[in-house]
Amino acid sequence: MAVADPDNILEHDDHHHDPFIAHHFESAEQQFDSGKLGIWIFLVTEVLFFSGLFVAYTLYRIHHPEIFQQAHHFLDKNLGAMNTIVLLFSSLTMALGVHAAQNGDNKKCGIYTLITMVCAAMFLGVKAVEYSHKWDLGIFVRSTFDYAEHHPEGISPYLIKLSVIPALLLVGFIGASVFSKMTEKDLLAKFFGGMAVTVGGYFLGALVGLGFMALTAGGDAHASHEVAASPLVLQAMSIDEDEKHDEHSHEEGDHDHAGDDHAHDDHSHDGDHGHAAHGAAKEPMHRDVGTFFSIYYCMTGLHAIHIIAGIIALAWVFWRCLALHWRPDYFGPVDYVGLYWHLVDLIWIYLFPLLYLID
Amino acid sequence: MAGSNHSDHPPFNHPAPLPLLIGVFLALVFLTILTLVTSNIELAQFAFAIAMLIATAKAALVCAFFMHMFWDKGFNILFFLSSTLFVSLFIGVTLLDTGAYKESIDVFPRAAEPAKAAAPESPAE
Amino acid sequence: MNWFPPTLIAQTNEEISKIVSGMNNDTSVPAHAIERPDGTAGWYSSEYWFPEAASDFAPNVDWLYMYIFWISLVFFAAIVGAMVYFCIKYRRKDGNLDTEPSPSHNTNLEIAWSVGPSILLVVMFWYGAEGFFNMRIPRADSEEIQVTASRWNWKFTYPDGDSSSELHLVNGRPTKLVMQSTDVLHSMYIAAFRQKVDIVPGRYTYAYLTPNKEGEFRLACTEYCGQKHSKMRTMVTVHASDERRKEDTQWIEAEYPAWQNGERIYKINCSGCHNKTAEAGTGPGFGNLWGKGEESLHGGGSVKVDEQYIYDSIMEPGKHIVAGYGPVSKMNSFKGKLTQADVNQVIAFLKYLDDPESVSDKPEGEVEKEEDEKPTEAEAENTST
Amino acid sequence: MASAEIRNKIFDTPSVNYLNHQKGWKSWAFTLDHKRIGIMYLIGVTAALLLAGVFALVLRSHLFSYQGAMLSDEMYNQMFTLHGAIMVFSFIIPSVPAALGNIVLPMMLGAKDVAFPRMNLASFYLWIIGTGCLFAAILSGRGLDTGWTFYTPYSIDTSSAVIFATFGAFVLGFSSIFTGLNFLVTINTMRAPGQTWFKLPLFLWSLYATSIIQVLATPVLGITLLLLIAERTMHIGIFDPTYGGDPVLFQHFFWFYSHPAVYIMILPAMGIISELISVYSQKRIFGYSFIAFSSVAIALLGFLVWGHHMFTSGQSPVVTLIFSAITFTVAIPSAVKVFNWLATLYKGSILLNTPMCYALSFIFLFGIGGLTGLFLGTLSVDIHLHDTYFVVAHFHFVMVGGTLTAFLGGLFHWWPKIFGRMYNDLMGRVGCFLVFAGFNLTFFPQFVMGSRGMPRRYASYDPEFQIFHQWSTVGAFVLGIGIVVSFVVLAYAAFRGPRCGSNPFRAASLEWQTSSPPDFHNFIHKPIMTDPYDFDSQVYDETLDTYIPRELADPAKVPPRKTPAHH
Repeated sequence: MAVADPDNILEHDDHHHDPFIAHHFESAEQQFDSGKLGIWIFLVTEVLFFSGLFVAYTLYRIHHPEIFQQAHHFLDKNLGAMNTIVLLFSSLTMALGVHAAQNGDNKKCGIYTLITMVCAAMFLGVKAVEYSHKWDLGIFVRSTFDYAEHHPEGISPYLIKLSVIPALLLVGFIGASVFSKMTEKDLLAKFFGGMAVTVGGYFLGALVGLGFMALTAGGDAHASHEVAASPLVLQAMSIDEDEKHDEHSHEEGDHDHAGDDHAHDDHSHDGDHGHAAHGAAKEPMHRDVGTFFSIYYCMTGLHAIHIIAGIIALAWVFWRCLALHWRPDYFGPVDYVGLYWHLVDLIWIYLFPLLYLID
Repeated sequence: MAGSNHSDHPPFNHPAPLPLLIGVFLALVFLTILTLVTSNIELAQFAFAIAMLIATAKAALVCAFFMHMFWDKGFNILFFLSSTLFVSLFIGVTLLDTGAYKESIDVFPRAAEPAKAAAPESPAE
Repeated sequence: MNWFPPTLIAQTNEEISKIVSGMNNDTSVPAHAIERPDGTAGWYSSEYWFPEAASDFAPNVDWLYMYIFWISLVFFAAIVGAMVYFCIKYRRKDGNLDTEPSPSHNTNLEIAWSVGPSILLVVMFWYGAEGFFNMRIPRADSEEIQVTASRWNWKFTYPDGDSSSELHLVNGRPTKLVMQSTDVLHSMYIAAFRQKVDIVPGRYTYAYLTPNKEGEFRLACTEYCGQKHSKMRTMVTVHASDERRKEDTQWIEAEYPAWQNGERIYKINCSGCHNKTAEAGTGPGFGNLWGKGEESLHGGGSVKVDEQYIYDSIMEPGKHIVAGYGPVSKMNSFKGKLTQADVNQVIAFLKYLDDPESVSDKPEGEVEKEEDEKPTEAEAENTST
Repeated sequence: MASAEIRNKIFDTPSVNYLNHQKGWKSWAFTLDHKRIGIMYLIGVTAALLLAGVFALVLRSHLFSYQGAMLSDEMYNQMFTLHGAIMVFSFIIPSVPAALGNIVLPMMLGAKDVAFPRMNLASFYLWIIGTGCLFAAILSGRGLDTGWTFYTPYSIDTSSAVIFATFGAFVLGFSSIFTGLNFLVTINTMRAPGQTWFKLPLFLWSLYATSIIQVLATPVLGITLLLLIAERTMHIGIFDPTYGGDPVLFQHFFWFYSHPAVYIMILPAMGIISELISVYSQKRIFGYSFIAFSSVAIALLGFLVWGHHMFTSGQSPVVTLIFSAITFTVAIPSAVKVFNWLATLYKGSILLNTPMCYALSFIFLFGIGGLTGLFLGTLSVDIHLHDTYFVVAHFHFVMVGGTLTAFLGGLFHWWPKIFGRMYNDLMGRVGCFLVFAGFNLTFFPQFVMGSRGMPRRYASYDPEFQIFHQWSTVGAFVLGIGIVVSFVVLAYAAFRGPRCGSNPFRAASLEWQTSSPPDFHNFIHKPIMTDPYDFDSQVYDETLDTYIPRELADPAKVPPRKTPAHH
């Protein structure tokens, strides 16, 4: 039992001598444990945040396997696998960065953090190529889904639009770096230089993505929908479609209650042939293929937003590496950002087979 | 390296051995290639299960070693893993329910959709 | 109060069994277990808490409600009684903070008051689930009535193809309502039947019921559906027999003049947004529409109010948008839902609203008959000459 | 042992405390002190309560006549939506945890602050932004008329400012997550030495359970609202039936959050009641571990019952059955709490001052709210009562009769600690009586109406219900006056009340072991770890005119222990 004596009167003013231990914590360990538990709880909220999309995915996949079958032909699994490896590599460098910080090696930590950021930006570059290619083909979300078979030439206008902000950032960071160098702010110069390299990673990714697509497409045809366009697959699709339609009308018959003329009319007018306009040779796609892409864009889009947030957090870690903040008893923030980054990777580990590898 | 100055470290600092991290990365790359290869083989109904199994193995590796769960406090692990329980609850019950009334949606004659051009606009925003 | 739900008693009582199963068409006076005595019931009986019961499962619901009510009341009285007693007995006297010693935990007691009430809860759950499944299980030989809910109208379509804006049922006949919505969520609630099912756009939902009492009952929408949600109410009429239903309603179109048929179509389809008067609702009022001659349009210009304008407005609501309602038409097209003949009847109704004298009061069938008969007379004349 | 000088230094009202150690609006706006953030939250949620309360009075006045007395249908719809949305998202959810919990929680742990003070401040500003967005929906002139549940497809279709409001609710969700995360970490890692889990006050157990729900359920609300915004702007076809989506799926998403959210609202209130009942009967709480675990049980079971909001929605019968069954199991831990509170009163020394009056009102009103839940959990009865005024009355009994009364009770209990001044107890009790009487008058007739089939969210209704609505309207005004009286009493006390000692009620939890109002760092002396329900550990000190821990008291004057220290 504590006993009241003058020694037990806390003198708060003398208490926080260490700038890296907040005044309300008793020790570095308590601070670290709090942060660690905090970030784990935050990751739990992230998992549940994504869970809504996984629910939507699971429901539509189980209830409408046919639309997923059709839709996944538009996704290039090799490109996806490559992106997966880029992200896994960034996870490795992140882990190495944490390792360096735990040993108080700020320089190594900085280098690893930078590599992680570059990989993250590369991932976004590849993703931008994938997105813009789909938009070229008219593959949007459900309500605006308007797939048209054609072979877009040259660089997609969508890709150029997507690249405007990275380009501006690149120029801005290079300028800021040069300016800082000139005004002899070495730390800032290094920081902005690192950020410029990071943004450069985006363009590297975009180039790799474009090159990859050109290579695997083998000339004029586009890999992603070459499969879809091959006669065999189309035939399979049309059979699917007819079967579904027959079954549909059959059930309709059972449930077609006397007196419900309107329902009947509606059905005969608006069959599943929303895309019949694209020509008879090409059997129409299921009208709900767009739903797959709604889910695809929501999932990958939200993931991309998390990557961008991750880059910002990593930039902060990078800055503190340059300022030599990390010590063996104070490396928490690197660890926390690292955990977040691994979670982003973890989610992609599931998104990749769920979206790209459907058979 | 990690071992040499370990004694200087405060009790909450557990650097993971470097060879282990690199080994884990190689295993992850291997599993990624494996899942890609298996997806090209016709495995019918097992394809999905295998893909998910491989993904879970990868996730386990990332969690255990990259995220230091292997060395972490039991409570943190419990808390994080409990989230999967809630996600599966969410997915499971919703699936059970929507599966039961799916038929009443399938038989419903769907009305014509609004014209595509009008769709991207938000309604009267 | 009965100690068992009416269905359980019914198993031992042939007479009630007949009534509850809802097959007893001949009973002119519904004689189910609980009769509402003219609002004179005390708060302790279900008649005080409930509207009159007019379907076969209503007595079950009422019984279960009262069962829970009494259990709750006993528990509540015990809790509040103990609370008040302790507060008086052990109130602080003269600022004395000392308390008599007493145990601060007792596992047996805790288990007792956890498990004890659970048993009562199991009973509630069991009978509740049983009653619920009775409401959800289709009955053999049900009459199927299509229900179409749209903001803010009801349309009931009967097996012979006729439709009305009120629901007409036959006493004792099991009925299956096949429900669909054209826009947002609605919910069909008939308090007297204790039945309520949501109507979900994009799919069918079903409600089963067997009325066992003649009379008029209220039907309301209970899922919030927008501006006039509270006006989305109509009546249910339970008729003694199928014949009586036909006589009472006389839905055969030919027996009405065109404008009255038009009014019926208006009630089902248009009244949610368009008032009979000139007053604007969600859409323009119909009161002075026909007499107006011209309607000024959103974005300038005007259009002549004639048959073509009415037809266009019904089939392609976006074509002419009346000034003050733009820029996007919120109205759905009735293409495929109304026929040319239906539109003509609506036009007749609009003309009637403008000037009742201007339209024919003869039933449509008779008008046609007259037209049909004339040539025959002429033929007769021809043959005679 | 402790000299009188040291005692004075620790317990006497300090001239410099957290309220006045820094001055100027910046010292408040950028403060990281949990007590100041708590007070700002308190002002914020009270403003939200009063505003949404005014909406409620307008609604009730409108319903005085069966045709609707003063509003157009459209205005009525907007009014009940904003009443619901602001009450739920801006008031009830943050009321007890973020306002009271923020002030009390670190002190109960003997800590200087919450684990992440910056995140705590961010939580408050997110609350401001989120509430601002809800207001923006009003000020934009288009209002919000979807009901607080944002059900699709109406929320996709309506022309009101849905995106503003959903964004507001989304941001408020993050505010709530931040608070929950902070509390979980603080309780886990920052307990005073010797404060084991079973020496935590029960208020902290309930806040812990609440926080678990906040971090697990609220993210689902976030993604639901984002999907709703995407659906409204781009029509992604997940919830919109026009594009093959499923509106019932939205309800699953929404209630996966919003049912647990109901327990975010009521659990902290139950925690307050556990504190009040034991302190004001000076009796060790009965069945500590049962109350503690029942909080956790309620939190976890709360995730398994969301489908009971969807019994009539077209949900499948099997799922309906499962949800009904689990719903009944939630009743048991709630009942356990009530029985334990009663057992605590037994042989106590019961002081019927304002906080205790609120606590007793809570037991009465929550009793009705909980028991009427049984009617709604029972399937066949719920089919009749669903979406009627019975439901309206039921959840108001739980949320107003439960949470609001407990919130007010908690305010009166901790007010002397927060401001170092005592309120006028008589006026406090008058306010409590008005709240209690007005509340019952408002909502009891609604049970009758609902049972008789009066649907909710109706701007006009059948004349036969008019008399009940009129009683209800009268009651609402009495309730409103009661709430205003209570807040006036509190506000007057905060500025003009007589000074009070550090522990005027002889409570034993750690927050009372510092001066009132506390120092900026909460404690200038390491608090002495005592059992929070061992009131004999506190003894009266005449010079300070307050209760202080036995260990610090003048040994010559310490009376002998009446109960063993460790029970």
